[in-house]
Amino acid sequence: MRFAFAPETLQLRDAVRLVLARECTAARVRAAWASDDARVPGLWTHLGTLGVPGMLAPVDDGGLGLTEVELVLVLEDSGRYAVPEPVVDVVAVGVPLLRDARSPALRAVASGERIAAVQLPGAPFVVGAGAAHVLVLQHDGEVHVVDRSEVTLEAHPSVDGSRRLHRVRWSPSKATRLLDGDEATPLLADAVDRAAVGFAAQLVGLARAMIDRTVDYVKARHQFGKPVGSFQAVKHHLADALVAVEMAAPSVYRAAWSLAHRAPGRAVHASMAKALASDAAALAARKALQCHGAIGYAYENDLHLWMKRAWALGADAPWHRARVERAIFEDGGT
Amino acid sequence: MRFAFAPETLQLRDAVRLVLARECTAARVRAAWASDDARVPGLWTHLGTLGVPGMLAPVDDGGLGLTEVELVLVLEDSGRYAVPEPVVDVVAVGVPLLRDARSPALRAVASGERIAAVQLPGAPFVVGAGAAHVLVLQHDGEVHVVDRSEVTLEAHPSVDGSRRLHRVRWSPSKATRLLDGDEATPLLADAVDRAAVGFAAQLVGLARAMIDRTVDYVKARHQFGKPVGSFQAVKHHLADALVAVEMAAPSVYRAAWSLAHRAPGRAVHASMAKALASDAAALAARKALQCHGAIGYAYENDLHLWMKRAWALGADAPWHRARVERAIFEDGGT
Amino acid sequence: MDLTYTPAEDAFRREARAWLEANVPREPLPSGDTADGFALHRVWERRLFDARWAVVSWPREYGGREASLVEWLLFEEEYYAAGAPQRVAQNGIFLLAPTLFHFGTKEQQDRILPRMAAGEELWAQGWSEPNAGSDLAGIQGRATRDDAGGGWRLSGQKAWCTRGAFCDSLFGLFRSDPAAERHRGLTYFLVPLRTEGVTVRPVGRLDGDAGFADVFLDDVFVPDRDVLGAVHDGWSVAMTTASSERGLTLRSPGRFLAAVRRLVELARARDADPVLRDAVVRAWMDAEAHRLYTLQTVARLEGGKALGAEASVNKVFWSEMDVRLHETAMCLLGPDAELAAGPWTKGFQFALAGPIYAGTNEIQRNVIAERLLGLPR
Amino acid sequence: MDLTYTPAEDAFRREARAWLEANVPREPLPSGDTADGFALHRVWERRLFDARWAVVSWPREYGGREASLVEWLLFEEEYYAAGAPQRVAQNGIFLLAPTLFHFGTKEQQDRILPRMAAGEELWAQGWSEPNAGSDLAGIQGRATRDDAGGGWRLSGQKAWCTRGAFCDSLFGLFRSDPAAERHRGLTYFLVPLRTEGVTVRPVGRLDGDAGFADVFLDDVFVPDRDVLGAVHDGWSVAMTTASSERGLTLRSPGRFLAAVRRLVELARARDADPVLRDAVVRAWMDAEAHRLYTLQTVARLEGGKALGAEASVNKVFWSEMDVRLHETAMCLLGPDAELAAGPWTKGFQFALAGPIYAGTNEIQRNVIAERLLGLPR
Repeated sequence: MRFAFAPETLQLRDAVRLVLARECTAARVRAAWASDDARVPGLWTHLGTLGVPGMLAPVDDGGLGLTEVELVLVLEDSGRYAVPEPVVDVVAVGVPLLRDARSPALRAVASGERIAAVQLPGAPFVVGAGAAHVLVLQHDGEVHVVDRSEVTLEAHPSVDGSRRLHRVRWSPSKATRLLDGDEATPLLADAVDRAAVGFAAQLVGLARAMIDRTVDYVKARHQFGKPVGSFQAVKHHLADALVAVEMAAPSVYRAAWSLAHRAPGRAVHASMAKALASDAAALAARKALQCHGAIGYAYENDLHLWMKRAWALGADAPWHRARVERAIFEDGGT
Repeated sequence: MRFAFAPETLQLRDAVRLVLARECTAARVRAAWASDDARVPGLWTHLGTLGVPGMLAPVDDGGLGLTEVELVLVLEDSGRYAVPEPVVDVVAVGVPLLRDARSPALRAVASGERIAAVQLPGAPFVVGAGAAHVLVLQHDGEVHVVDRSEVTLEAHPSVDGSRRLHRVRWSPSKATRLLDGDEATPLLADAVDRAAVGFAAQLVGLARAMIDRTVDYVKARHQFGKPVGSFQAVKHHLADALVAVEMAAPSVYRAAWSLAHRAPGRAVHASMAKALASDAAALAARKALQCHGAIGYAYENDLHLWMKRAWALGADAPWHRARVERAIFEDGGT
Repeated sequence: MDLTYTPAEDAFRREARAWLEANVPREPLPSGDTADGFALHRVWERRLFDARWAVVSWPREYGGREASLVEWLLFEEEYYAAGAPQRVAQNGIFLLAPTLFHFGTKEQQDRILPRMAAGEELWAQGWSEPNAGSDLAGIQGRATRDDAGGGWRLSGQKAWCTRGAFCDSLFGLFRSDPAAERHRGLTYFLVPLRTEGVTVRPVGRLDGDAGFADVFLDDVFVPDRDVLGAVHDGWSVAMTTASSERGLTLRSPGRFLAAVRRLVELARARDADPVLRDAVVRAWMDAEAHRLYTLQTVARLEGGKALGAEASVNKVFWSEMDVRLHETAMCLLGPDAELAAGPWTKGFQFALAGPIYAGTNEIQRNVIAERLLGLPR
Repeated sequence: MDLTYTPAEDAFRREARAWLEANVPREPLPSGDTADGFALHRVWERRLFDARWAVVSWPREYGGREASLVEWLLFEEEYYAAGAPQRVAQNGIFLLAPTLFHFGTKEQQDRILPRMAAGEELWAQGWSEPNAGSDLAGIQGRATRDDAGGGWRLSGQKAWCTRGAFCDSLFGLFRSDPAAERHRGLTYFLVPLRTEGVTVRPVGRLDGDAGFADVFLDDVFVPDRDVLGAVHDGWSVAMTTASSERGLTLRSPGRFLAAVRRLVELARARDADPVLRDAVVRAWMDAEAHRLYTLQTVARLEGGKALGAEASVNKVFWSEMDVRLHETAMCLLGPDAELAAGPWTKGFQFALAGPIYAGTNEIQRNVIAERLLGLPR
């Protein structure tokens, strides 16, 4: 039992963080929200150079051959920097699905050369389909890989300007089918868990960023002749947010480990991670906005770039708690 | 529409309050907890002189012929002064039950001459049976009136030292039967609602007393060279408790009015009152203890005389919320 | 205590309901926090005014019906139940008007109130400044005496002026005596926004609508007749009626009763699980408790008592309730919760402002603790 | 990262489980916070010691097994899962011993630790005084130099000494330099309770048990060998290991894992409705999250990092979790919740102390905000 990331894992995280800090500034995220494709110019190429898209792809397919344990910290940072690209959908869900299905599309997606968009199991929308070359879709329990040119898209704007939601109209065919229903079932179950852990990691990063930004603000903002951050009410708001995030994070890391090692409890671990991270990020958003006051309510303040993502990603917490409940009460826990 | 108590209602409340402030001090409540019968010597006689036991009994039966609207403020004060006698059971539930059943026992109970104990519908225990002359019990949907000498009691100590819980062993007979099942059904339904509103009122009083005591304490207690009550965290704890109590109280008063006027929504109003008052008192107890710190945790501090009653009376809040839920979702609200 | 409505109250309610049924636009208007939407809402305000529904509690001479507070609450219930448009006249009617009734001269009342009620002159509040938010007494905007012109010259910046980009006028405090201490030496001014020296910069809210504005004043002339109350006495002028904002008029129970009714419908439509149904029940009880609390407050006011720090209890409660109510809606919506165009999603963002505006809930809790509970400052 | 237990760890767990299965009393002991119960618990401590389970992480020479922190956590999990008796040796083992290991002389360690581990000398903490609670630096108990006797004379009152009415000795801070400022001039003393000048007054807790004591000291002689660390340096001696109390040892995850398992059983037995089942799920996830958080902390400690203000995060979390967990149990029990003898009702009252002792959660949140987030004091 050793609940600590390996030094190399932290080094990789730090390397990606350097790029994000430089390339994915709040100003560029804001610009991406206002852009046609909700992408930071050049960012995907930079991440591709570091191997991020193919972290879970085998080395033979041009990937890094790593596991969810290494990925989880990178995804956390994708939240910390509010990366607008659908990193979780593609890197944590799409790539391992293509990998496990031995799809010929894997190599180009894993290298970052071709951009994918992935329909998550049960999701009515596909995120980022407009900017994608290739779409991984589901039809009647099957998995299909479809070229962007073969689909039509109906946009449904999200409150989070980086999440370009689309309903996709397309014609499934033998040519597009990657997996039939029997093959797809276990892989889609994995996809559910990977999405849960991926978004949970991102929510932890979002929460940390909101706390950090708010700390900076309340140290600088003065009212009644002293920093707002010296008032006990503000201190306790932010302390509560930090407690929630610090307590959620290890559960997210554990769930990543359980996925990587296909531990029997991985589904419950994934749902627990998602439920806790959703609540922690919602609390951090609430406290961050309250401590900012009206300034945080302005569109021109950057806070909402993180806050809206936290709302968008957190709404399925009840579904995940219900999954944990079934495990505890019906299957006797894990 | 005029949501205000009549001046005479407030005068009666004030008259009772004067007696309670004098006769039912914290020291006497503490002594009652330690006594055999959990009664403050002489208090019931004093309340009898004011007509409290028979507030809901007709004037012709020696009562005051008043309604739940007048009673609710007296019951609130019974919580404020942590009156150990089972006022709600007897005055709010037992007396109107005897009244509506035209029981010959009514007059003596209403005058305070004979002490009653009342089994509330669905309750496994009878409160205060040991000190009673006469017991109002249920058997198989019927209501019986039984002399204390005809029953044996099995004590089950409550966390609240004033609530002497007993399981009662007795033999129902034609002689003891006051109401058969058909007669009893509507009257027991009323009893459920009256108990809910009565305890809700008491909980509001308990909560107010806990807030008041805590305010006094945190003004006097100094740490770090200033009153504990000047710290924002303490202020906000108590402000939250006050908000909850102030918002619960009108719902309790409305429920009392609905009972008095047999309004169609009275069952939902009663349950809503009980749910809100339970939560408010639980919050007030939590905040009061936290603001007292270790001192409030000592048995020799009086706070627990109020706090434990709040716990004892509040545990059925989920049941009441479920009743409101059925009204909203099945019967279309009120 | 009488918790039934009188025949007159019932009749008032029926009349309001009938008018609203006949007149509320079938399709919701575009947001009043956009330029186009604002113009349409101004038309709606006029329509209300013409039918004497704009300011029901005001004197008849200014377009009201001299309705009681209970009747006003009934009107609000019907208004929100009918899904009627947001009130862009709100800040004038509910924030400025009570002060005008209390401190204004007859000339001011006659000149300003009818145009306010008719939607001809719409008002933005100018309380906050960039460095005076919770610490409202930190106001730096200054008023310099202009004896020659018979008035004052205002300079400074007002922030978070609701719909300031579209309104006609602004009310706010300016420092008329720079030597006086914080709460003293302030004067309450009524300032036209379309005049020389005023620059208005729209500021987007969370949802992107330009619901706010920064208002920059550079040597703006205001004649003496547009000083409200006594010179240098602006703080008490503003504070005397501030509690009505927090405690009664700004968010009347009708708004939440209507919201919670929609929430129940949403829960039914989405076949909510028992856990979420319980959250709906809590929201329903809270909205109902708020209604009852308000009726009790109204009876106190009708009985001649003033609304003091109790207003802060009300404000903390409704603002937190509104957030919980909308959080429950977001859970009910699941994957649809993030859709920007959804009314609940808009409403959720708006609810999040509640604990901030009209005095943050941190300030309100201080007020509750210090003024109602008597805790030391 | 490796989240499987090693064969050695598994073996350690199995050995602990087997011993506990064979030795934990079938019937629960009477409360260790009563005189009779305390005596029986002292016997139990001796039994643990004889089997080397009293202080698993300590060096072998003092009765330990030199277990790793992970093994210690496993022992705790098994201990609570087995429903084993409360640890009346706890405050010595978890609060005093870490300080002794860090600051004690070899002579002190050799003399005190084995008797502590064997339950022969049981320790009460003497941190608080009537006027020094949250403001611990407000200590007024004083130590006067007694050169002739080769030691110090202590006078004052210590309050809230857990099981002080039954313990043998007390550790605490006294003001040895009255001229020094608040945190300075304090010295850490080890004080026998059964000696001249000491008066112990039992103080009942919420549940009536005499779980606390006031300890009055009147010119009590303590020899120099019972000063822990340097004279006048008591504050840093006490604080250096205080975070282990808050953050790791005082309430290890095993306690909550066992509690939440019982909660699930209660929910099953009472056929809990979905709303309460959801509350049980939240408690279950919290207990599990706390376990994982603690394992992460342990890995940091094993990696050579110190436990600092993070301990406050842990303390706020477990204490609030414990209250919620027991509140859920009370709801599940319904009308039985008020029965004084019920283990959940006792547990609920005990849980309510969690946000108060070992530094109130208000102080902990200040620490989190100031030391982890860097907010200004």
